[in-house]
Amino acid sequence: MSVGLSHYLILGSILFAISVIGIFLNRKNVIVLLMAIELMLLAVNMNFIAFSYYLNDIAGQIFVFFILTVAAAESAIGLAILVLLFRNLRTINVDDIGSLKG
Amino acid sequence: MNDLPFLSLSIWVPILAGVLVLFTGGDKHAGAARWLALLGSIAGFAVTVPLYLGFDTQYGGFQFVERLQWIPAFNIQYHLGVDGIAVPLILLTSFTTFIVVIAGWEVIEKRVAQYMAAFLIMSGIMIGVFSALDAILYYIFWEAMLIPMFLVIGVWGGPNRVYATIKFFLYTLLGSLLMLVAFIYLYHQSGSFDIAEYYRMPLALDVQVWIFIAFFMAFAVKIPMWPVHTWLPDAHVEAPTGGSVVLAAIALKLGGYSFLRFAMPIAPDASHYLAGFMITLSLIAVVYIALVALVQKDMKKLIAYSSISHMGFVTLGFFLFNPLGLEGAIVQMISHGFISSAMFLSVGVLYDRMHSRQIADYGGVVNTMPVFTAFAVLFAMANAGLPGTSGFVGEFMVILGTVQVNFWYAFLAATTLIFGAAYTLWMIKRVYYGEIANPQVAALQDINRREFFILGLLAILVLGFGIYPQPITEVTHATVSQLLEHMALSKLPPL
Amino acid sequence: MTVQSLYLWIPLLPLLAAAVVGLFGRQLPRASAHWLTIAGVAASFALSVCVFMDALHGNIFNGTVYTWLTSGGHRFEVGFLVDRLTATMMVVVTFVSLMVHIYTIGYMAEDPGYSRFFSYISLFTFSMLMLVMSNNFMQLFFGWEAVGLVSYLLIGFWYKRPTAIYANLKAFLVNRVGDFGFLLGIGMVLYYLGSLDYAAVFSIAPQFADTTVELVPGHPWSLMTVICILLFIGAMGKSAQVPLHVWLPDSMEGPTPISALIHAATMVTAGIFMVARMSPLYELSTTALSFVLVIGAITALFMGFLGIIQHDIKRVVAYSTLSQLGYMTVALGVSAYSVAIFHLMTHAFFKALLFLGAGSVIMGMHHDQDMRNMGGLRKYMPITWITSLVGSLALIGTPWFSGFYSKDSIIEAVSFSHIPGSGFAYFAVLAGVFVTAFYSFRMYFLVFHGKEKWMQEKAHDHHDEHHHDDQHDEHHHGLGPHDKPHESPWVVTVPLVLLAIPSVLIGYVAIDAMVFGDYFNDIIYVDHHQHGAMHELAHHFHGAWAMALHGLTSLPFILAASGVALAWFFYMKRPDIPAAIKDRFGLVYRILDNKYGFDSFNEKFFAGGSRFLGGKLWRIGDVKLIDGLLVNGSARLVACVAGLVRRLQTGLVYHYAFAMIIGVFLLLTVFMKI
Amino acid sequence: MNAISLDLMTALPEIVVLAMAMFILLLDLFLKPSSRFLIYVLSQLTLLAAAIITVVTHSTVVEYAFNGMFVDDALADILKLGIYLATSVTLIYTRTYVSLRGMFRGEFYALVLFSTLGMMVMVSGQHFLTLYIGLELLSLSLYALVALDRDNASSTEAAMKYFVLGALASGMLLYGMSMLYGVTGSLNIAGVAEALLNGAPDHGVLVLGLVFIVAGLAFKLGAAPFQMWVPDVYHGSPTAVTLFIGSATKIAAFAMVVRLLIQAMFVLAADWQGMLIIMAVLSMAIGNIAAIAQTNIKRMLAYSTISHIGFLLLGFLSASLNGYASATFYILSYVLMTLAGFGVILLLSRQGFEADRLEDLKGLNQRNPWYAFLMLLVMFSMAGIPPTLGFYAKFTVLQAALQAGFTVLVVFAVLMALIGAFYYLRVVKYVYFDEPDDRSAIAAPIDMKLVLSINAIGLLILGMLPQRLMDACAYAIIHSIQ
Amino acid sequence: MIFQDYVFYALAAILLFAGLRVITARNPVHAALFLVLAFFTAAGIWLLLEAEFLAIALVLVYVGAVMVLFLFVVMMLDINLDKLREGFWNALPVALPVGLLMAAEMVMILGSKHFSADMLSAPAPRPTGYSNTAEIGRQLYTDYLLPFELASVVLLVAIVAAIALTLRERKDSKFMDPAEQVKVKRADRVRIVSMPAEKEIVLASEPAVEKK
Repeated sequence: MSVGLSHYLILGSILFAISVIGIFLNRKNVIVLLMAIELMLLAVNMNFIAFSYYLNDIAGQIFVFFILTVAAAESAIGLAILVLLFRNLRTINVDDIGSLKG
Repeated sequence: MNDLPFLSLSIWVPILAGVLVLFTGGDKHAGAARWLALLGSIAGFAVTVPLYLGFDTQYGGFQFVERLQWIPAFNIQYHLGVDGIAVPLILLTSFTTFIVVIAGWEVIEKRVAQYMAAFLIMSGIMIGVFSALDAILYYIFWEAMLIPMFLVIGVWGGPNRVYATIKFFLYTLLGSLLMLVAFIYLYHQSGSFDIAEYYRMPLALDVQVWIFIAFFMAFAVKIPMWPVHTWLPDAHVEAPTGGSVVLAAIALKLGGYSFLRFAMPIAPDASHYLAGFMITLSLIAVVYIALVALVQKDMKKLIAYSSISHMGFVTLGFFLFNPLGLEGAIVQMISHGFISSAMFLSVGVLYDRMHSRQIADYGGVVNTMPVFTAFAVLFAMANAGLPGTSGFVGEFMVILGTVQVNFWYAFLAATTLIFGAAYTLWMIKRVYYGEIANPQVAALQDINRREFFILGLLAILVLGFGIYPQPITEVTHATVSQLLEHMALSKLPPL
Repeated sequence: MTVQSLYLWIPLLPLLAAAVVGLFGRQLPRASAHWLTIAGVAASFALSVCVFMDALHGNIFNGTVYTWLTSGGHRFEVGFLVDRLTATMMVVVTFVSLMVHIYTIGYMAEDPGYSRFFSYISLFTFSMLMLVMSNNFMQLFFGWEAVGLVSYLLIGFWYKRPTAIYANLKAFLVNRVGDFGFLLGIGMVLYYLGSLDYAAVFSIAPQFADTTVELVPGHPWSLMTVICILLFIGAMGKSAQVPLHVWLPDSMEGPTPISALIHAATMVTAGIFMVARMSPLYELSTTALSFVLVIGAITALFMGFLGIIQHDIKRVVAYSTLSQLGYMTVALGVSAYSVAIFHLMTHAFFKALLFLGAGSVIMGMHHDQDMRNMGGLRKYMPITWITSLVGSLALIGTPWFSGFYSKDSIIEAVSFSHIPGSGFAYFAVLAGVFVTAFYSFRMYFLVFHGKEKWMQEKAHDHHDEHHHDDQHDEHHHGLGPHDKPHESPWVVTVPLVLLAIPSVLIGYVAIDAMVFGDYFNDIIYVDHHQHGAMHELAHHFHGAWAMALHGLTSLPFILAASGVALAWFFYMKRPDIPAAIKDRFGLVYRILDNKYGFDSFNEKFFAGGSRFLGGKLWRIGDVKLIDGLLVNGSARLVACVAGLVRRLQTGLVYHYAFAMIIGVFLLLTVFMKI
Repeated sequence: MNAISLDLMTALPEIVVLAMAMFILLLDLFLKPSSRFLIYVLSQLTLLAAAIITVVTHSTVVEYAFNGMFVDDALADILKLGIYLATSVTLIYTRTYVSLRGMFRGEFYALVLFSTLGMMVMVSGQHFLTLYIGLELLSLSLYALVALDRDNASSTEAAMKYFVLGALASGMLLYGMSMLYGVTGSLNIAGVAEALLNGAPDHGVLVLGLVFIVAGLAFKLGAAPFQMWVPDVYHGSPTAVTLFIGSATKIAAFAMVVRLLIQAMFVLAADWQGMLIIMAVLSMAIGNIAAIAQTNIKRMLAYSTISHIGFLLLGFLSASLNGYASATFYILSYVLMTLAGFGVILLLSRQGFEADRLEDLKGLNQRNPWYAFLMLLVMFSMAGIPPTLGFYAKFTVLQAALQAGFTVLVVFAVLMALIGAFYYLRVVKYVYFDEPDDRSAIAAPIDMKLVLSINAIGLLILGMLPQRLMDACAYAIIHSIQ
Repeated sequence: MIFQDYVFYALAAILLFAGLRVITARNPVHAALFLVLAFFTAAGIWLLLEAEFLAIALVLVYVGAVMVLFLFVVMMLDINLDKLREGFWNALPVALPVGLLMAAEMVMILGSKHFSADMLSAPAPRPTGYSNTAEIGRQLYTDYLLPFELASVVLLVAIVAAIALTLRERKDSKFMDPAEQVKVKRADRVRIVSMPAEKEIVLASEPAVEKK
């Protein structure tokens, strides 16, 4: 069958699911968490672009543009925090980051 | 006589006095705090007297009405007024506050200002409860009253005070929150929080029953009725004397009063429908609790249980739906106010000297404190419902009223003659009579002038109302008959 | 001033005296205590006499003093009903009370509670007067309980004695059991007869003669029977009828004057008075009457038995009181109300006399009450001896003595009665005569005749040993081997003499009018068709003298005489026999010694039972179930849930993420629309 | 061109805040540590100026700007004022705290102002994009603020958790938005609403989007089951930042809920009502029950926040103007209570000592009766006991929910409130019934004492005379939501 | 099936594979590289959707900047790799079903039958001379002015935050401060210490004195 909107959406949804699983599955390395988040945003972008294409409306792409921007900023801060974390705890092992609980 | 807003005065004078007392600050100025509190309580009592003197005993409705818009958003009003049921209770409140202030005079050494202020503020709040005619206003007073009491028990209380006071608070809160839900429901039905509006509003039976149960939860806990009574003994045991006095003399009456103000007139059909249930609980309270009181080893616990048993008579009287029972219940509330405070004060007198409430630690007190013992025996007899004391009047009326409903109810109720005498006098025997039990008792000093004054005052009242209770009943007549007429009419919506 | 205006003062004067002495007794000089109270009582006695005279002219006053309270259309009032019955009681009460006041001056001379005692007995006089003068049930109940209160206070007067404070608690509670029934009775009266005012009730009562109530569904009972029995339960408590008699013997812990005044002459007769007052009601229910009759008969006989084995002089008199009260009740049962009142009056005099005599003896013996330590006292205390002899003779019903007239009338009346139980009652009262005679003279001989045993080693009553270590010591140590009993001071002997006179004469004087005359007309109502005993009796009455002469030949007199003789034989001639009998019939003796086991039963079953029940209800019901399970249980539940929720908060970020994912997943699954 | 200038006028407060934030950032470089106080003053002035502008430019007419992406309506004004207030009070309370912990730097105030800007944008956002960027602006600044106490391990950990979960949440939000965009073909609130009104083509996808959007919002609000970050972040962050997160940002989140759920997707009310019910029940249960087991007061207040959010949702899910007004009233009352509560904690904390354990409150009444009384007021207000503001907050949402017919839910809420009362009482117990461990005097700058007193007493005053605030909320809702 | 479809399926397959590897790769460096791959393929797919500008931007911004940053950090922090990934599969039994179910639900919803026909059909091809980039630019500077400005603020915040968090003046570095040197006083240069002319013998038994 010919590729249509839903194909892109389904692709996005699967990607989203993968990233979500990744966030849960990954217990050792915070960096991979950040990557999973990037993956999730990628899935979202996929949706937006697909919609904007099929709606023939540029707005979706513009939204994606901003998402990319923000995502970049986000990862910058995320990595900064990561560095700080490593300085203070000498680890980025998620299992070791659990002093706050209860 | 209505030229001044006496109700507002009765509420706010003590509260303001309390705030002033707070500003006397630390215990450096304890003396000032005491005198200021005394003045405040006297003033507070003074402003309530006109309520009685100026009360039109022929008119059963609300008098001294004050009405101001308060929160238009929900049509909540600052709406005050009293009827024949509220007036005596208001006087009782302001009077008891006066007594409590004197009772705590030199007994309380730490944080005097806060202690006195708590009671003054509480007095104002409780008068508010008795005089509010707007459901939310009432609810606010009702809940606000918990705060000072919570502190009084918790700060000046005994070793197990935290458990007792939190238990007291949560127990009461549980009921009142459900009551709030009921109020809101009524508000959505009637578009107002005006109690009079609720009286007029027709309600289906099932709705009435639900509303009644919500109210029941709130009031039964406060009174307290069996089986939601267990907070009272703990609270009493841990509370300082003043706390116990207010708790027994007034706090319990809030519940009783509220039954008459809300549960019964708003849901008359439900009240009739559930009367059997209520009477059963009341009788359980009378008999069961009396038996429990018999085996108490702690004087305050014993008196606490006796309070529950006596309040059983109040609820019993309510749900007989005959004037004898209803007025008897009201008289019982008033007289219990005097007697229980007197008994708690007596325990306080002993506790201040021996720092023990255990019956076993006493014996032969009469040898060293004859005058005090005379008072104690008098109040004990009043508690046992001896004719000639106010304790008799209520029980007598309620029992006579009960006979008219069902002989066996009366039969069970009348057992209090035996059990009441048994637990009270047995305590008297063990504490006051007999040989001097131990050196501490031998070292006891008889009551001083201050204690003599308050006990004497209460003794006069107890005897006075025992010999001539008419003053109480004549105030309530009109209101009671009006209430009963109202109760007689069904509020079920026409089908 | 008219007579009516006196009424109020008659009770008030003693009350005022009591109040003044009670409140300021410590400040006032010691003597003022008795002068004030005696003045009060004397005045009210004088006034009572005026009232009595006035009443003799048939004036009846029924008026309200003030309205106690009004509720539900009922007016509860405090008021007086003064007719001959009341007046008689007033005179008796105030007279005996006055005697006791005077006597007390001597008896309590060195007691620290002197003023307290006087204020109590004046208070009692007030309460008793309120009781008898009442014109309605409410006030009757007031007086009823007020005398109970004073009796409580006076029995526990020596509050250091464990036995005393045990006895007074017991007395109050047992009385409360009676009042319990009494109050219910009042309730029924108010509900069905619509008023508590005597006049109203009595006038309306006949209409309800056939009314029935179904207290137990399916069992219609006659309303009047229920009411009367309930009221009579009250009387049983006050007048110490079986099974509510148990408090009276113990009440002897109180000072002797009290035993005379309250527990012999006046208070305990309140029940008798009440039933007589309620005659219009009782006449409507034969069932109730025979209930009364049987109870009275049992009391009369079996309490008499107990008198035989007592060693405590006061207890002997106490049991004789019980048995005499039984006689009065029997009289009521056969609707010989006037006879009951008559016996009440004579009994008041001679029993007071006996008690005060006993008290005088006790004083002579320096407060040793054990008869086994007495003997031959007649040499040392002549007046006491003579008066006591008079009292005893009156008690056993020697012709021409007051006791004879009242008691014989009762026996006769019973013999004429035909209501159920009268047969048994007749036997009981006859046997009672013999028993009475026996124990009275046993006491008389042991005390006033025979060897002077106080020289020897003392025997002690079971409860004596408690009394040694308290400040009232001088009351209880009794005589030493070489000091001698002495006659009591005049304040003691004068009342004895004054009481002895009526004990002898009053019967002869009054019987004609009181019992058979129209003295109690339209006060006491008797239904002659159903309960004809009184009628019959009147038929056989030919004047007091003739009655006495006839009495000499009648069965009761023979029984009494033989009783006396036996007593003489046992305790003067062959003192060893009683001991022998005691050994031979150990079981019987033990039963009697345990007073038929009433006390132990009450102690175990009622007192113990309710304490047990209370304990269980408290520990299991309150502490375990309500508090433990519901209140703290729910708290514990919340806390434990809190612990769980807390554990969910692992602090691991991927768990948090997972929670969010699950959340989304759930929301999606719940609300997904395909 | 003219249009643009009008738009700028509409967004004047935002512009002022932005400009000042950047100015402060620059100024900080040229300031000696001694004169840093100037920065503090400037930030306060900024907020004041913004407030004044907001008040002055206020009108009942709804003004759109930037081609319908930005709105200035009554609700926005009220909430913005709330945000200014919360922020400025936060700054007052935290001044000593941050200076004692070496955070008294330009960055702190700049970031605070940036996040304020973000909140303002969220409040005024009328377009998915505006909302999203405002949200990110806020979030990023908050991540930084949480981690700003750099050598504090626990705050770093908190920052990491907050970041990861926050990113996840915004990812979900975006996914939802993308779905809505796909179905309605519009990113504009008004456009979406219109499209939905004209018969939404595809319900299934809408619900899919809705679920993700609700999840994202719930995370920001801290509603269960998206609440897990709240306790850790509250606990780990420097108390100053905790206060900021606990107070002002909630208003912004609230605004976002209003914009997205009510204004954009009211048509789907039936669906999100159900979701909110579930979340409300969970939040009230988890919040109140878990709080009981806490020994750290910041953590306890975190859980209490969760429960409060549960009550807030009661207002929303009644889906009536009455309900929204109640919710607005609730959120504002909640902010006031939180400010006062943390104010007392900040008051007690000293150099190297965080007064964040319950034990640290022991015997406060003997150390200083006045502060004890303030804490008493706060706790009873949070417990919803009259005569405090907290009571009316609960009262309004309960009556709204009951009016909408959620009787069982209301009863449940009431029972949860009962459980909740327990741990507030426990705080009072520490304050009043226990003997103090350290009797050291409590030192604080006068302005803080003053504001704290006004703040806490305000709870009492407003508890007696809540009419004004209620009217304001009702006014804002009526003039903003058609 | 036309050519684009084959391309789509191919790219999609690679994308998903890369995505899976990102979250499963043992070594974070590998994960990062797989992410790069994912971005490339995504860019390709976007080209299919005629989003040229974004496709390029994605490659430039992400692959060029963000991922480099990632790798940089990964390498900077010396993470011992063997400890990583232990117990990785423990969570799988929970994660996999949830993930799969979720994906399944979304797939079911997003299944084609839900979208109106006009959306399913690919839009009409653009007129020649249409520039996606120009269009975006136009929109960006007119209608989307506000977001654009705000985005800049976001970036500023990112900068500020990153610096504020990570920049720290090293305490252990030693350097001279001329200002200090100039400010020095005479008293600071020379310190006269008075010492006893001759030390008294210190006995071993007097540790106290020894301390001097």
